[in-house]
Amino acid sequence: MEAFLFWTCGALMVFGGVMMVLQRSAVVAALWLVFAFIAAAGVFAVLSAPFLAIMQVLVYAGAIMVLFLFVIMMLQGPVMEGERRRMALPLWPGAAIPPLAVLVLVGGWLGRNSAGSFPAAPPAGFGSPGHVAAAMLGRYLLAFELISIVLLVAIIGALSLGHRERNQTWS
Amino acid sequence: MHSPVQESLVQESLLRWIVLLPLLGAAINGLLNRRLARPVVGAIACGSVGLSFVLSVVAFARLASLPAEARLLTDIVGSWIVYGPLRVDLGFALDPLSAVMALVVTGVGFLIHIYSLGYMSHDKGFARFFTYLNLFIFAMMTLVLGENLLMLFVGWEGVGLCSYLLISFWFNEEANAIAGKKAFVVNRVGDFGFLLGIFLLGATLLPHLGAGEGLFSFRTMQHHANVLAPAATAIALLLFVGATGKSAQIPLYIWLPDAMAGPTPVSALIHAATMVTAGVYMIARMNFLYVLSPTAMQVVAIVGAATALLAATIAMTQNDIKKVLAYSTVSQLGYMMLACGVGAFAAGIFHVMTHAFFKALLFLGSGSVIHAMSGEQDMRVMGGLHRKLPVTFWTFLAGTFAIAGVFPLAGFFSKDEILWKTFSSDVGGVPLYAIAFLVAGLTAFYMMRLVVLTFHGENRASAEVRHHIHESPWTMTLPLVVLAVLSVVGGWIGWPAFLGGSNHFEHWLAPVFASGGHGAAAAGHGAEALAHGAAAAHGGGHGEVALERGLAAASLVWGLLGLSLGFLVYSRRTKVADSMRNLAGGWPYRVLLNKYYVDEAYDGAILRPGFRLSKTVLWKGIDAGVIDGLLVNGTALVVAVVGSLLRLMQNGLVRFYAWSFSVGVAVFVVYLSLRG
Amino acid sequence: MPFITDHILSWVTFLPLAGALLLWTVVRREGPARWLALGVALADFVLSLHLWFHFDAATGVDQFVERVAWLADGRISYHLGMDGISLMLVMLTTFLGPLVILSTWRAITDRVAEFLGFVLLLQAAMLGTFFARDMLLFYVFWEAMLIPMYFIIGVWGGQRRLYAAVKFFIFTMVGSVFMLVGIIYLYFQAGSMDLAAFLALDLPRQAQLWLFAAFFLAFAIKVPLFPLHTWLPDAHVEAPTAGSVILAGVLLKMGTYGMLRFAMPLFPEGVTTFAPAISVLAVIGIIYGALVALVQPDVKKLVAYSSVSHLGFAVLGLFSLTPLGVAGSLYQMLAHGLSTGALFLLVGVIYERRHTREISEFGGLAHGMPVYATIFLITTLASIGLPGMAGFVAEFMILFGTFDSATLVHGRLLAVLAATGVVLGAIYMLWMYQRVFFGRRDNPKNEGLADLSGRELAVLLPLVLFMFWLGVRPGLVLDRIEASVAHVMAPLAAQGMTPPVHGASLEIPAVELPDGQGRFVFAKPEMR
Amino acid sequence: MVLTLNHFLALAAVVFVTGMAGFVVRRNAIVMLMCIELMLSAVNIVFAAFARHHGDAGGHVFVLMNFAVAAAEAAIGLAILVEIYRRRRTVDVDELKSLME
Repeated sequence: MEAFLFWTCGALMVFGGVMMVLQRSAVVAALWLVFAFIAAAGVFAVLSAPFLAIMQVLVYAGAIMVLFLFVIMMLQGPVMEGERRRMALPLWPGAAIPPLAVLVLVGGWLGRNSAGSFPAAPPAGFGSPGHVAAAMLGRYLLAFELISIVLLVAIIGALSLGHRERNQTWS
Repeated sequence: MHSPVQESLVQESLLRWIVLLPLLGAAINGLLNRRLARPVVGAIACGSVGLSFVLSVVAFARLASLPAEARLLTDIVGSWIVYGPLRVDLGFALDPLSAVMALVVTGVGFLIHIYSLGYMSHDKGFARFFTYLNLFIFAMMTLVLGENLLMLFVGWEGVGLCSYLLISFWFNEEANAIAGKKAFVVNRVGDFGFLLGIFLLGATLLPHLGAGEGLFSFRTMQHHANVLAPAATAIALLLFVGATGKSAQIPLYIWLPDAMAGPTPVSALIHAATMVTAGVYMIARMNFLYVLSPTAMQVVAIVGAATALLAATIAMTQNDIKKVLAYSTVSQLGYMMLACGVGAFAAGIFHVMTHAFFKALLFLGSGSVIHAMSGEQDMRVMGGLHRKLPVTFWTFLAGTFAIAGVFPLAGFFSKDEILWKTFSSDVGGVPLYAIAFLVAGLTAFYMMRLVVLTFHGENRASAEVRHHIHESPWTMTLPLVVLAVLSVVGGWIGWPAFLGGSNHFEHWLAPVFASGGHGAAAAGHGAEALAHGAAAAHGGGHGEVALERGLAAASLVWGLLGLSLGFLVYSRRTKVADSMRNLAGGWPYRVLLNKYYVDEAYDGAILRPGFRLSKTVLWKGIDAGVIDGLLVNGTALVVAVVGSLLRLMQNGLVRFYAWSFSVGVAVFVVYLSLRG
Repeated sequence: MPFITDHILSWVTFLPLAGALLLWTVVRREGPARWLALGVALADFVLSLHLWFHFDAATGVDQFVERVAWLADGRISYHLGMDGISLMLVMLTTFLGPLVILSTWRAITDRVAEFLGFVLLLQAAMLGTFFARDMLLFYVFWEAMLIPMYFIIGVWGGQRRLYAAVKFFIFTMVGSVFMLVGIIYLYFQAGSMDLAAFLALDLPRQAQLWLFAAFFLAFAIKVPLFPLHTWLPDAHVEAPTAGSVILAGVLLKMGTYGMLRFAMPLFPEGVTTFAPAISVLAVIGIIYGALVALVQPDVKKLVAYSSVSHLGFAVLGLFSLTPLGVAGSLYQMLAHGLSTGALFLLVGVIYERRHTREISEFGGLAHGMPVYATIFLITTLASIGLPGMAGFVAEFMILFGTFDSATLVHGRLLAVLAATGVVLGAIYMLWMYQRVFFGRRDNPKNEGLADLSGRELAVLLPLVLFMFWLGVRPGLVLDRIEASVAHVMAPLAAQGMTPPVHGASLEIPAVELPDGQGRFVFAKPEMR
Repeated sequence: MVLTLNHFLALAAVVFVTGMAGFVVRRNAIVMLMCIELMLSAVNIVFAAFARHHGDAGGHVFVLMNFAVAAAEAAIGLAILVEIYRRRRTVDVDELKSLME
């Protein structure tokens, strides 16, 4: 059952990702990404991380992707429909070689080195909100606080970028 | 060793006020400056110094009331530099030696303050002048009354500063400012030696200090004099370098003649009567150290004699009235050094005192002349002033006779004492005596030349200047008269034994200079020399008395001869003067007139190369060239070249960057997989 | 107020930071910004007075200690402390703070709030550096000083400000990086970032040599020691007056402070090995700085090179390895902070009026500006170490300490050479003074210049007062640092770096002494 | 079939490479940002896999951290894009070359 779920979700996630890359329309690409994220939530579930799975759907697929869509809508213009020029054909191999090399090498490495299967069953309550919260607000408190500062800075940054002087109009 | 002295230390809080009153005066005048009326400024300045003089007299009286061997008053105000075993106090001390100096400095200082009231009455910087003058008295009294060598050094630098300020007092003239700077810098060169002497002394003495003893306190040093013996020569010579700066001896005398750029009262006070004698005072103060080193004594004596001769020869040719007096001062300071060098410290100090009287008188007199001549200082355009300036003339004449050593004026006693001590000392002997004797004649000659050119004959000035010639106001003539009286009678307190006197002066100073002898017991030779000198001073045998009388008579005659020769050459037979000038093709005259080209030599040998080195080699060469150019910017250049190569990749295509990034990742993964 | 007094060091350090934040966010208008900055600086000075009056001079151990575990399970902590050495430099910093801000009243008109914020930030970083007793904390403060200074020079500086700022930044950064490597190495050795843990390490000789070199480089660049000084004249010339004053007054002392606090006690082997070479460099710096100062056409550059010379004295005193020399060096830091700080302020005064600093442009200024001339003269004299002023006490102690140093092989020769710096100092300063103030007022542009205003007097008089005060009553400082200096130098004393040889390297008859008895030793003398 | 750590790592690698390739190929800045999100997801899977492998919740915590970082990055990135679009009327990165020296 787990294996089935893994293969399904994994395949859907890769499929979603590839479709996103290939789509010319930004809106459609965003939708494919949402698709991939939901599949990723399934992968989390396979990994006994239910809390992460839920957060992946809520925060990632929900909040962040909505932000993307919102921006895409805001910048309607024809540019958003697609890219005017395709990339020159000779460049494709050059662009594709490094990722493919990475993939081949990583695959090869994984084939040669196996860490073995997972421990039979995770500890009781593993991946539950309580479990994660205990770690996050305990050992990793400082990191937690720091990330809050990162968010704060991001908020201030986004505000100041979006802020316009009163007299200035859309040019 | 002198335990009775130490135990009977008398704390005397009066001393600090002697020093601080002038500072107070300077502070008031300096801060309020133009808000005060001139009479108020004058009253504050003169009053503070006058009061200081009165206090000195009181302190002197208290000192005199003590038994001879216990004559020491101290006033420790507080601690100054205290760190670990190093302890230096802020304090003052009065012993017979500093008492004499204190009286001379405040006394003559007071008279010159009075004189300045008249001399500076029309000057814009009236208040500033008196501020500096008071500040000077403060520094000088710190020097004289300082309880330890470092306090003395404070005063030493302080007087140097005031000298700098007063020489460049009329700073409008670039030359004055340059002269002031020259004085300060040359003195600093001397201080460099002084400071090293202090260090060596401190380092030598430090391991032997007892609890609570001030390291540089004169009492401590005297107490531990035997410890100093091994390093005495080096210390004494280093300190002497300082003295050559302050007391204008070879090779650092060059600043004093230039220092005449300052107002004349300044020349009288600082560059004749007080500050320049600080070096002599310091050596007398450190007598217990100097007697430990016959070598150092020998050097001091030789330098003193050489300076006396050198300056006297230059003085014969100068045309500026103050320059003549300046070289005369250098020459007389040479005498004092000579006295110290031959171990006759009392005689040296005696000459300091009498010289303060008559040289201050001469300078003030010359100031009166310059005042009358509307600022003219060249003697070639003077002449015939004795009719219009009678007071100045007669007092000036008294000073001239005093310096020439005419019996029974002050100069006779002190100069004769030095000559005799030189003659009778091992260190001095006949060669140095011969030089000193020669200088005595030269002195009489050039002083008479000065008097004749200035006061005798017809006036050679322009009509307009001649019209303005007038005798000075009473504020200026009164000090002249007082100083003239002192120049006449001032020497009588040192009336020597061979003429039936009892030399009170030497007896008064005896406790200061005798104690060094005991400490020197280990040093053997030096002590013997001193003992020899002391024995001679106390009369010795009948034969010696006769010899002493004979030599005194000879020097008196020699001095009179110099005077009359000077009078004859410059008043009657001016052709003689011309032919002297043209002697041997005129080059000896030119060499003398140009002061042996010493300034030019220093300039060419030290200053110019120094500047060139600093500018072209150090600054432009090393700083900008090697360090910044080669090392710093060289590194920057490498970075720049690498950067410009990398710049080719900066094509602004974000996707190119992303691509390179992914290449990087691929390479990294290749590396990882190769490692296994 | 236990709330404040219990954490007094943090208050002193972070009050200026709070002021800076206010200036950057809330109080943006020019007038209020100035008053706020001045108020904060004054308040900080008042707070630091608490340190002065409650300081216990009898001990050399850190006082007012604050320590809170910070990172890595407390192996890195927020650890502040203060001994006599820190006290003196902190007082200097907080004392100069208000004066610096007051001096910018007219000089800075562009982006005032930002500028004052940077000044306050700089002050906070400097104070933190003096207080920090945890090496990571120290390093954070140390690097934090760079940023405001970079902006002060780079934004408000003269024409070549960018060049100067970048040069300053790169020079100091290069040194710091090596120090950081050293700190990290020591951290792994000691298992803690605490200074006390570092001090407790017993490092092998080879390691000490390398670490000393790494630390020393960072500090020597900051001092700056010849030949690492070339950033200084550029930085000074381009920096605005306030920047120069802070730079000369406090920032340069970071170098000598760091040597005394860290490089010397941590690596005694390194000290003994390198001290002869370093002291030679110091002496070269003294003479070289003075000679180059002599020929500068620009007043500010002249003063900058004089700093090189003066700080050469400070380094020489430290590496004389005698308590007297070290104390003298500390005294020199204070004296130099006062006199050179005042000199830069004075140069700033004339620059504001004439917009030039070329000596040849001036002449006869004493005519129109008597008060200015007088204060300039006093400051000049303080700078050349006239007895009765602060510089003399410092130079005397340093030179005497060097002269009497038992560990320095050529101590006497070095002292002799260094003493020539005293002579040269008089030459270049007085010559400059003469050319600027004396002579005729030939240049018509120099007519009608206003004398010092009340505000300028208020800035300068406190400095002048302390130049005299420290010259006459050095006990004020010396009593408070003696125990601390002995404490800091204790590791060196343990190394057996005391007496034996009476190094007579000059041709001066050596004095035979009972085995080193009574010479300066590091242990606190029992005499007093 | 038993799932091993390697399965998840392989999946993550494929997803990551997809995102990477997309980032290189696409010119639309918004899509490029989305590719970054995809790569972050791949990383998240690795975190979660190792957490499962070691039975340690630390990995989960860092996945959550990554969410926050991703959110921050998206917010700033998009804000910048909006600003760029206002000025340049385009989000085609090939036309945005002012980063070039």
